[in-house]
Amino acid sequence: MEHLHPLFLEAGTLMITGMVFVFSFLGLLVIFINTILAKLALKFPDAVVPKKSKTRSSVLSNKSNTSVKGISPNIVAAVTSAVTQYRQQHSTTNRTKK
Amino acid sequence: MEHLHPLFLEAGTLMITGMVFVFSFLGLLVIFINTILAKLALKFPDAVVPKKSKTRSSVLSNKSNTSVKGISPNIVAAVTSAVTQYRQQHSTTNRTKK
Amino acid sequence: MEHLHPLFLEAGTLMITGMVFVFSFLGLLVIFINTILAKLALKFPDAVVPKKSKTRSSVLSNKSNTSVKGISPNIVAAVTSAVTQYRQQHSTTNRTKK
Amino acid sequence: MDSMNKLWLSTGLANFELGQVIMMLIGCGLLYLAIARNFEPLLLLPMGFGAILTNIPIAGFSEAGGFLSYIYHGGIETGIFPLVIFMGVGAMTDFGALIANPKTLFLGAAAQAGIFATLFGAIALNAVPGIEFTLKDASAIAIIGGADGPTAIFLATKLAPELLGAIAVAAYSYMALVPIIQPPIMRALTTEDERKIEMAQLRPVTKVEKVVFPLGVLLMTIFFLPTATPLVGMFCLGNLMRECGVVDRLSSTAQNELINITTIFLGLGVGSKLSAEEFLNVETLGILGLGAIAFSIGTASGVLMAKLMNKFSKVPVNPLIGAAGVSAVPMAARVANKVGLEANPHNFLLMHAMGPNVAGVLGSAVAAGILLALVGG
Amino acid sequence: MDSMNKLWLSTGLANFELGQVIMMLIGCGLLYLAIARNFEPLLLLPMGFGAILTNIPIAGFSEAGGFLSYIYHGGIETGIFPLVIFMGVGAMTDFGALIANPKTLFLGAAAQAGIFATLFGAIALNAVPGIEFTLKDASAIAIIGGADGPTAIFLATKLAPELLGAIAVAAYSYMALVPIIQPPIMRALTTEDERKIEMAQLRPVTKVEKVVFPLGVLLMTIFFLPTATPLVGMFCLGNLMRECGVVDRLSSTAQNELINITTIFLGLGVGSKLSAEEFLNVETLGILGLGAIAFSIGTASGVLMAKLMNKFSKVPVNPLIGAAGVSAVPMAARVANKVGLEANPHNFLLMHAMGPNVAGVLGSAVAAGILLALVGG
Amino acid sequence: MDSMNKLWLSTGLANFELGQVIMMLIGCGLLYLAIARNFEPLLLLPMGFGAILTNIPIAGFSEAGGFLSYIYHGGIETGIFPLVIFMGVGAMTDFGALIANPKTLFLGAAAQAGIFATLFGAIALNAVPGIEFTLKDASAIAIIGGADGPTAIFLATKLAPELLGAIAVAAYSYMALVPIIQPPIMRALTTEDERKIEMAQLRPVTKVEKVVFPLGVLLMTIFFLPTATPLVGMFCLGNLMRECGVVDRLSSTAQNELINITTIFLGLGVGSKLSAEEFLNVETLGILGLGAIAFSIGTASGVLMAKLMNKFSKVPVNPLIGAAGVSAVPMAARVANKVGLEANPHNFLLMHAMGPNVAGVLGSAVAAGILLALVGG
Ligand code: NA
Ligand code: NA
Ligand code: NA
Repeated sequence: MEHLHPLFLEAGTLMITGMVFVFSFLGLLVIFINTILAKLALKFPDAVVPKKSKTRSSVLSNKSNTSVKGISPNIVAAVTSAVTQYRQQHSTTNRTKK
Repeated sequence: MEHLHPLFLEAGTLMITGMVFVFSFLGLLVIFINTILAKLALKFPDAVVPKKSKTRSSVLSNKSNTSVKGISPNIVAAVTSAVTQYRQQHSTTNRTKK
Repeated sequence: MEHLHPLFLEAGTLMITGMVFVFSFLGLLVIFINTILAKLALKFPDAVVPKKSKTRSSVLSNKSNTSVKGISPNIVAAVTSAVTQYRQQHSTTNRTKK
Repeated sequence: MDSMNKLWLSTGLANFELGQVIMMLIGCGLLYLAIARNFEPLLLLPMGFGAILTNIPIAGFSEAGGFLSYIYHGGIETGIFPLVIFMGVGAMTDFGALIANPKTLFLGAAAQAGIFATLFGAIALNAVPGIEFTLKDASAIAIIGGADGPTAIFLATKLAPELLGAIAVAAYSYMALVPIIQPPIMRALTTEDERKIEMAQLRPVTKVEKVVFPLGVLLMTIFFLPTATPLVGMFCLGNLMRECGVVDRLSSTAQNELINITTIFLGLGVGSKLSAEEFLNVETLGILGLGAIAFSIGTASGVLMAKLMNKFSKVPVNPLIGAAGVSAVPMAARVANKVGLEANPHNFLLMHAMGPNVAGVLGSAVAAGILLALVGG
Repeated sequence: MDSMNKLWLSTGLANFELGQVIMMLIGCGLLYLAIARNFEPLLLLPMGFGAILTNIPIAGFSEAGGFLSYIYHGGIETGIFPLVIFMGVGAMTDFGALIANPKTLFLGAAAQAGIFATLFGAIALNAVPGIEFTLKDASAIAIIGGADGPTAIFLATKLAPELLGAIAVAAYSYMALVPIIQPPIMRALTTEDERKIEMAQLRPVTKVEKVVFPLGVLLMTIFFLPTATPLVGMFCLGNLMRECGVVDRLSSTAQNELINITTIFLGLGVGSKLSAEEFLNVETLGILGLGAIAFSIGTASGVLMAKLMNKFSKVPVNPLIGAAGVSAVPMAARVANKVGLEANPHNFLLMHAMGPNVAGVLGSAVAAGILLALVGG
Repeated sequence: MDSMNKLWLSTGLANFELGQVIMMLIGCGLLYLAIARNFEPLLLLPMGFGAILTNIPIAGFSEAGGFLSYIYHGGIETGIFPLVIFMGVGAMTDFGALIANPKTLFLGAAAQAGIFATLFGAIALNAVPGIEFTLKDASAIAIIGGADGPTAIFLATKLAPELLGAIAVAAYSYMALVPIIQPPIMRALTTEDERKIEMAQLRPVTKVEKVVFPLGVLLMTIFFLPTATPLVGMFCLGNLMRECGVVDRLSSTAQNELINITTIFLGLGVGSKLSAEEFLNVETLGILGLGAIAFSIGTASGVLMAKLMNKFSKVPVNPLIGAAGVSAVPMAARVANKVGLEANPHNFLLMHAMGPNVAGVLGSAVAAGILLALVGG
């Protein structure tokens, strides 16, 4: 076991150096987030309208300019089922065509 | 033509060996299917609900919990057309954007 | 500056040769289009039915044999929204699954 | 003036050799077959294009440092492209019909007679002056009878790379010609009554069977024919990814983007072997002739095997589906279906023909393995 | 006769060695875990398949000119595949939860104790006869504790390529076992009250923060640990593509087709290192044991760190999310969520656990860089 | 202590050279242009990132065995990446507008004057101390005037690889700046009345024309300029796949996944050539200046050519579309449309401008071929 001594010592040093380094590094990252990113967030806030709903409404307005409210769940179910069917068909076609 | 003789002999042997081997090999595969796979099929039958309809209903239940029955073909046609349009638009967009 | 002379001369020649060649080449292409392609266009005109509408109607006829006319924009809106939602869901799923 | 002269000397017109012109015309012919005749366009289009590019004077596409030389040496000589394609084909293949009716495997086995008969024929062709096929050459040519593109390319690369161009052209052309080659043979060897035979609906196959099947095939190949494991292994990997249900992402990529990307480059790389010195000789004519014979013998053997099986089995088999044993997936199965419908408008053989069809893929991969084992050493 | 003999000599049956059979069984075991148990199937399925292929006698998959040798030398030895995968993982990673609650980075840091303790343990194992781990070996083994596949493969390739197979098997197996390994440790180290702690909803994070974050991480890595920049750099590139909003095409490809293609080949290539001589020895058992210890220590350290932070901070942290610091994205975060729900059915920790979870990815990439810097030279 | 010292010596801080810092700032600048200014982000983002990575001390991204060195030598030096991208661009290009109005080809030809004038200018710059451009260098620089990324990268790799970084930066930057560079020139060279010219609707183009067109272009290139066939050939292959209608799978993959994957690596690889010794010198300033001149001369030539054509033709051409002849697809066509709308709100020039726009792509590929033929030998 004697001959292991120097390796052990190296491993121990490595362990301590490594953990210190990892903590320091990620700690600096905490500071980075709390200072620079925080300032940036204040200076460049996101646009008010959230992205998702913007996309949807723009898609809608391109198509028919009607409101989506008041659509019966029945129709949505039909749509969903149609989409699912379409998808399945589509993927089947894909598979069989070589 | 004389000098071809040995090659011919080799080709003939190859032909017979090959066909015997192919038949044996695929024959073993027949046995494999009729024994092992057959047993496995009995032991691990597929779940009763077929996959496709399961997927569809789960998609539906996530969305609106309504039944799909009784949807007029008119609506399905609308849906299909919308999906087709959507797809075409989408693929067009894809093409023009470089 | 004296030692540049031969390089200059070469560059000048290259400039003239190059422009002449480019014009000749693209000019030949103009002739190619005006003669060969023009003849081909007369000889092999496109089928009368434009591709897009053919695709759509075939998809429809496969499904329900009903006309798409007279579908209220409301339904199309519903469909579009459903498709958008479906897409978003789909892409979200894709992202989170690693 | 000097510059004009240099430019003229660097034109194609000043440097064309006759062989190059002919090969470019052949490349154009392949493009025509692909586009206007829909002959296996996914491979013949890039292949025809590759044939044109490789024969351009001065451009040096296939010389050291040329674009096509990188593709050929990197992807085809190494076997990587055909194997990746085979993985994708495996991911596209549904063995359900085969598992439901395993005796169709014998049809797929019988159709490989096309391969081994052609091997014999290729050696016999040595009697023709100008043709000198070694046993390796003959084996590489024979695999055309397997009616399976990646298998033919893989084997040709290993056994007779200088014939690769001609072999690939023959293999894909005849695969595209299956609807023309097969029906007369099928009709000649069957009676009207035989063609009318309706087959019972196939039993459903469980998921477990479909998952274990590729593993079983691989295991048997490992036991009995390790030289076939590159082909069979990648095919089974693709099929396992398809059926196991837990790696759909990978399966979908293997069936779509990955196989598409590889197909483009495989076609270009194979086309780059269509050079005048390697293609314009009597041997190519011999290969084309042998290919036609191989497809015909394979078709006939499959049909006859089905008739033989009907002599011994209670459950009859429509002998038309035997013709699908040459593989050429899924074209040969469609041909069987079509000829069947002519005899009996209520006879839908497509699903039944898929059994021998995919059996033929395994059969020719096995045959390729045998040839590698016995001739490749 | 001669031909039959040659054919027999080329069968697998005539050439099997015991080690190969065992390794193929291990490959089958990996397939079983992937398919039936859903153990990280995206990698373990191709890896198990690769293990089978590489051990086929005669076929020579991993010998010069073999399919798997091209994959291994071209994609893994060069580091290309793990780095491309890491780019894809970066493109899939949302740092929002981490930026909203930066102190979770300390949890990700603490969990790396699993790595460094294992390094020590691996050296200690040298006391066992038959085991001889150099410091490089020990470092490569230790990275299993990082619970991050591409990082482990990348580091093992650089420091101890002959251990790559065992290390990858251990890393992915334990990542799949996270739902079994972690909960007992998490419960043992926390009180019921601690597990019930609810956390405040995370603040929304702006787009600019998300775009600048990967650049900041890269910059810090460049300043302080250049040896980690291959991993961190590719990860940040993927993340930047995701968040910047102007290259969605590239981001989507990196997250889907490109990562899928690379995963297939990475798995096959890593599997090709599962040869008998390199896997069937006491060292592999040691590696498997050390891996379990690494995951346990990492889990414990994360939980204890959270408890320590609660001593000093007003805003309490549920210590369960500390366990997510080992990474194993997103499995460990889900485990934290599940254990939290057991204690308090209204306690949804998933989003909170994503912070330490992705911090753990950075943490182990940093740890890998340290090991490369100090041991790799 | 020793370990701490070793760790410090392996930090970036201890090893930075000034040149590296500057180049990393330039890389950040490219990222800024890509993300905040939307300057050709698909290429400038990976390129800027590559510039940062390649300049990291110790990490060795571009040294033997480094990630970027594999990409550069494997994909860019071989010409594979630019050619694959060009195939994808071909698959995205619709030649309909060009075929319907073939004389717009002359506009695309005229705009190549930007290239050849710049060649002359580059030689003239040798008068500036610190600048020494050979004829090869000058040719590689001149191609910036072609306003086509892959062409510029391909030619620079063949003629002046040490200038690749600067040339690619200039080419893509100016392509992004087209909306700023072109309008003043367009307005200065045209009268209000000329800008108001409305053009007749384009005739529909048949499928056969679109299929035969790329083959005709290829044939002419083979006859007259084989050195341009790598670029033109791959472009025509992509376009043929698009138009022939029988390989939609391949066409779609070429336009999407394949071009996306290649773009990521092309950008990284080109970025890896942005090293201090090759970029931070007077020559780079010269290249940037020449690039601006090239774009301006190309724009002016296109406009003037259109005015000249109007002198001889009954059917008038709006001279604004001449500016689209520099290519920079589809940005330059949009600019023509926008400037046209300013003069006449009912004047939609977009489709008409697509003719010279795609003609410019062919024109600069031809120009690249000429330069290769006359200077590359
Ligand atoms: Na076959
Ligand atoms: Na980790
Ligand atoms: Na141009």
